[in-house]
Amino acid sequence: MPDTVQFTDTEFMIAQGARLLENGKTIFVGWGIPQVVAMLGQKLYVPDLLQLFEFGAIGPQPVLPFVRGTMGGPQNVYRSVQWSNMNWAFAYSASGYMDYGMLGAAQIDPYGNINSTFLGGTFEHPERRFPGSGGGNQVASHCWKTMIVIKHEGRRFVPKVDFITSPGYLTGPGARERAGLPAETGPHRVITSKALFGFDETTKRMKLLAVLRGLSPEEVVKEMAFKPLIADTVTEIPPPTADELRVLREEIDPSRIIIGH
Amino acid sequence: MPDTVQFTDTEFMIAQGARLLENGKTIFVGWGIPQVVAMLGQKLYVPDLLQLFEFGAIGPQPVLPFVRGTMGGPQNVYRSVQWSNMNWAFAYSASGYMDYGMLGAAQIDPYGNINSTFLGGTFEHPERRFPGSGGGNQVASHCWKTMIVIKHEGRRFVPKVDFITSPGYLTGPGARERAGLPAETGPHRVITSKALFGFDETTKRMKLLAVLRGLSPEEVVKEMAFKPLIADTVTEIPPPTADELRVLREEIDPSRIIIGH
Amino acid sequence: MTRIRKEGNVEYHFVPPDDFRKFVRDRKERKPLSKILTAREAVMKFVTDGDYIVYDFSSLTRGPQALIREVIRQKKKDLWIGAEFTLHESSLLVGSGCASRIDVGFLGYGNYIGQAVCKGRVKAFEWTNGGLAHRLLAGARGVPFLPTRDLLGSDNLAVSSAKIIEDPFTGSPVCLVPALNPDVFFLHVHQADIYGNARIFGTNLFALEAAMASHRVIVSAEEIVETDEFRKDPMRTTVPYFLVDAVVHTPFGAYPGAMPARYDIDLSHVGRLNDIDSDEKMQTYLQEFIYDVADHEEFLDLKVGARKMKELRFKATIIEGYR
Amino acid sequence: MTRIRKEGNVEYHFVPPDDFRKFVRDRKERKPLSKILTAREAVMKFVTDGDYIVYDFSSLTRGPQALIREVIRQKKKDLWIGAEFTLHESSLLVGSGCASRIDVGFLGYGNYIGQAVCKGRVKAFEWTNGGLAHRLLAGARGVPFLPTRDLLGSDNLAVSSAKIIEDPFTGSPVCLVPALNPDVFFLHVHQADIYGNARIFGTNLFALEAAMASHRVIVSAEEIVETDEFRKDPMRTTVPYFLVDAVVHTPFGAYPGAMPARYDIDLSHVGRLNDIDSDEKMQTYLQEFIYDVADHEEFLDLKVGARKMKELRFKATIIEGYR
Repeated sequence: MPDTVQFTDTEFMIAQGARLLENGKTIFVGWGIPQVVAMLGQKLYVPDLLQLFEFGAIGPQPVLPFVRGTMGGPQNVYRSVQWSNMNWAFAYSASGYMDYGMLGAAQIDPYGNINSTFLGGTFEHPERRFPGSGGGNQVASHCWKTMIVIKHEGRRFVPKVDFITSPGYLTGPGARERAGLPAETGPHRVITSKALFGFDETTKRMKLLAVLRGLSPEEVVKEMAFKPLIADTVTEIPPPTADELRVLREEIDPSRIIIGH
Repeated sequence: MPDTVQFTDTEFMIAQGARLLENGKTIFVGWGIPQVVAMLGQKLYVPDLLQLFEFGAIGPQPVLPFVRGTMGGPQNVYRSVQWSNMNWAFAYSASGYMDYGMLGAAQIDPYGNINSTFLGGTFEHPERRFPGSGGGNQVASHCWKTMIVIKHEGRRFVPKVDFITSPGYLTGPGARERAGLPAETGPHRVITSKALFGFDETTKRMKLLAVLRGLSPEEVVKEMAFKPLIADTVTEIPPPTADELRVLREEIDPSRIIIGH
Repeated sequence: MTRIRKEGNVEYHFVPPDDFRKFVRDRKERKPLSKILTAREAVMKFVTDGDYIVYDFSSLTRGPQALIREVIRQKKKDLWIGAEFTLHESSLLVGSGCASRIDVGFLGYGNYIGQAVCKGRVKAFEWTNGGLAHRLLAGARGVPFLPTRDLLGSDNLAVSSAKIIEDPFTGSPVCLVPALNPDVFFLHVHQADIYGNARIFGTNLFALEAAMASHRVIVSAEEIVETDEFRKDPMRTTVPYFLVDAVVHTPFGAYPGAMPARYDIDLSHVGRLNDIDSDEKMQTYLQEFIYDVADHEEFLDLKVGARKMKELRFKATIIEGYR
Repeated sequence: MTRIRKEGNVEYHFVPPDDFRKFVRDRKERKPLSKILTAREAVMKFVTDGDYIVYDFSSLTRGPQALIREVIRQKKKDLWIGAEFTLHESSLLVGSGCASRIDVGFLGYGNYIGQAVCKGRVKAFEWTNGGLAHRLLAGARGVPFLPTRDLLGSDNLAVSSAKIIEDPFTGSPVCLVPALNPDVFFLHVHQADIYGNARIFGTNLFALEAAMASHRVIVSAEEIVETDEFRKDPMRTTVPYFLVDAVVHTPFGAYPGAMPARYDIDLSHVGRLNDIDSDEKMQTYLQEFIYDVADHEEFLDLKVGARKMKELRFKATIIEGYR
């Protein structure tokens, strides 16, 4: 029975993400897990996904296996349709050519605002400091639909993030537009190790759409520090398929640097 | 005797211009006569002059003879150090890398303001219409020292140009800076078919520096519609040398498209 | 409101960044589908009366001359030209009655076009070459304007719609030019694939800027090559496929201009263009070289000929750098 | 004054465009003179305590790692880093006491650098990768700022010095980031000539922008080639010679990172860097790999070795696109 197959949280997030990609669309890919999501998706589901990286690789067909630390290296940018630079990469997203963006996050709030800068204390004297925006702010600002991949740990889902590194819906409906951000953009999906969230059309608040098969909505929601909305029908997400796991473990990440053990 | 050699007005302007170029400096070259000036200079006097063209050729070593109409063509951009585009070309000048700019003009005033847009009537209903700025406005705005090559015809030297296409010193000392143009830039020399002008340090008004051998300052000035300042010592400019004429006529422009007959 | 020290106050073509973005979202194809069309089909499909058009390089070098002739053949009306570095294109487009407004740039070359302005046949606005290049870069970068340190102090400002504000970082006046998002961009390239990946060898004016900034991009190409050619050498890609709407295979598409490393300029035909100084001569030219032929291929057969094409190819001996 | 809706109010590095222009006029060499220096000479001559520095790409791919080690060896002080896309560079520069301020970008990779911020060892400002790229483009274009449609609505604004104004064309809020004109830019390239013409194969972050925008540009190059190589293929030139102040011939200059198509990343050495999570480990690393060797060549002999270099070269089998 496939459900008895063991898989890691990360493997599930990646598989979920890969299934959500749309063929023949463009995606601005952030560092780390999003890279692997795009690779798995391109391999199994969306051959005509156009990946774009902030360091100027447009449409690469990355060489597998994925080697950690080669963002920008020959394997990662292999067979791109264009090699360019960062200002051009962000021009593509700013002028509307990027359908999706995919980012990680340390912390997220009900409006999909992302913190990847610091936790606890103040900006000047934080308790924990992360790398900051990188290009995440641009991705979350410019792309039509931003997807966020985040571990389903309660402390990561907070009523108010310590710092808005990359904008979600800010304080609610209309706030992005009032801030001057491009119209009709914003967070689209939050992909966790237990569930999938969207955002309510009207309130722009995070809404539980689906849970990993075997979990209940209550189990998923209880550990979050804010209560998300719950869809009328919460669907079930199948665990990683044998195919997904084989490609992930054998072709993409055989040394399990990203997917873990 | 070399002085009895016949030469055209254009040949004299070109030879004069070529002698004024500075080796090991950079020059933003406008269309037409300035191109030929730079070629002659590079051939005879300033081998390490770096030419830059608005269409993105940086440091070409043009193929001779000069063929009319190939601005941007293979002869014109031959062996550049970089091929780029217009936004980058103007970035080089805007950020201060262009020592000189060289432009033609239809009309000029005592402050070196250039008109290449129209003569007579109004902007909407001109009597004669010229091509307009091209990149001249940028060259005259950005380059440290602008040199203007213009036929010595009275009607071209007017107290006030019909239209400021490319800025000289505008209304006088400090006006460029007040307008927001880069500091310490402006017209440097006006090269005509009879004389050479500079600009007075204090008043920023055009000043006669030198005349073609055989002419008097009075002869040169009398046909101008404004009275330029006259340098304490007006020097003499030798006519085109045999070498200059040979290179111009045999190597650069054998069909005499630019230099005329 | 931002305090504006001075501003031009004439018509200008401006599409708010959000509107352009929505067009890109909804109407630009990201799938690698074949976009091969004839010039006739491409111009019919993507050029509409009233459109704002731009093109890269000039009638003498790598200009999209076949596409421009097709626009004239189809008698498009009321076009607005972004004439950066333009030579004969503006004369032909105005002389044929296709264009009624020109953003200058460089108005054009030859005896006809200046007279057309004097006669009020066409309305001119003065943005300068650099101003148009900056405007396209703003359009490509998805921002409403770019600041520049030119146009300042000149009379172009009053007959464009640039604005001068105080730079909030230094307090000095700085010029803002609005983004330009043309309706259509014509680009003639050395090589393209069927999806629209395109590359130019040599310099360009604003090829990538205009391709990103324009609603529709029509590429005409001397050669159609495999996509692999692009993926093997991605630094050479000028424009990636998802910016492009139509690919027209157009050998000798820059004629009578030169295509660097492919064929030389036809100076005798250019002489014909230069000689046009009256409406009569203009109409004669248009009739003979554009209206009287069905398309670019017939033009090459009847008006250029294999011998002339061979001669022009023969002269294009400088290939260094163009591959 | 231009009305500002919102602005950050922390220190930022800003050189008024006119001041940068004067530096370029007076102190940048246009003559093609040999600029070959050793890394030691170049860093001694062109890097001063307190300088603002930027570098292209990362410690894992085509970063100027030999130059950064030389900066550390010379114990420069109070540097301000423009950390766009930075990985281990910031840890080493902060851990060695060289850097005291970081414009983030991406703060860096590994366990050390976040702790350094928490301990107040280094002051961070948040511009984001895109913000720094835009700032360098402004610096290169000789304008005081560029507008962007990001940073808006986020908390980065308060801890940078971006400003929000109303766009005078649309009335919407738009973010302005000030130009960045660094003191020094380090760039590691595949090939350079002795005058400073330089080319990269592959993508880059902001190579040309930063070279134009920086007061001093130090290029380290895997190979020194004839100027003819550039003139024969001018489309491949990343940076022309007159922007460059020093050329350092530096084979394996990106080590332990990869140089695409030349050598692969040394993952074991990178592991050493990743393991640094305390000042003790930092000092041990710095002592062993930087202070204890006289220069990059001694580093290669004593700390890398011919066998390892051969192995890393062996692994760099993807050359398509990199020539």
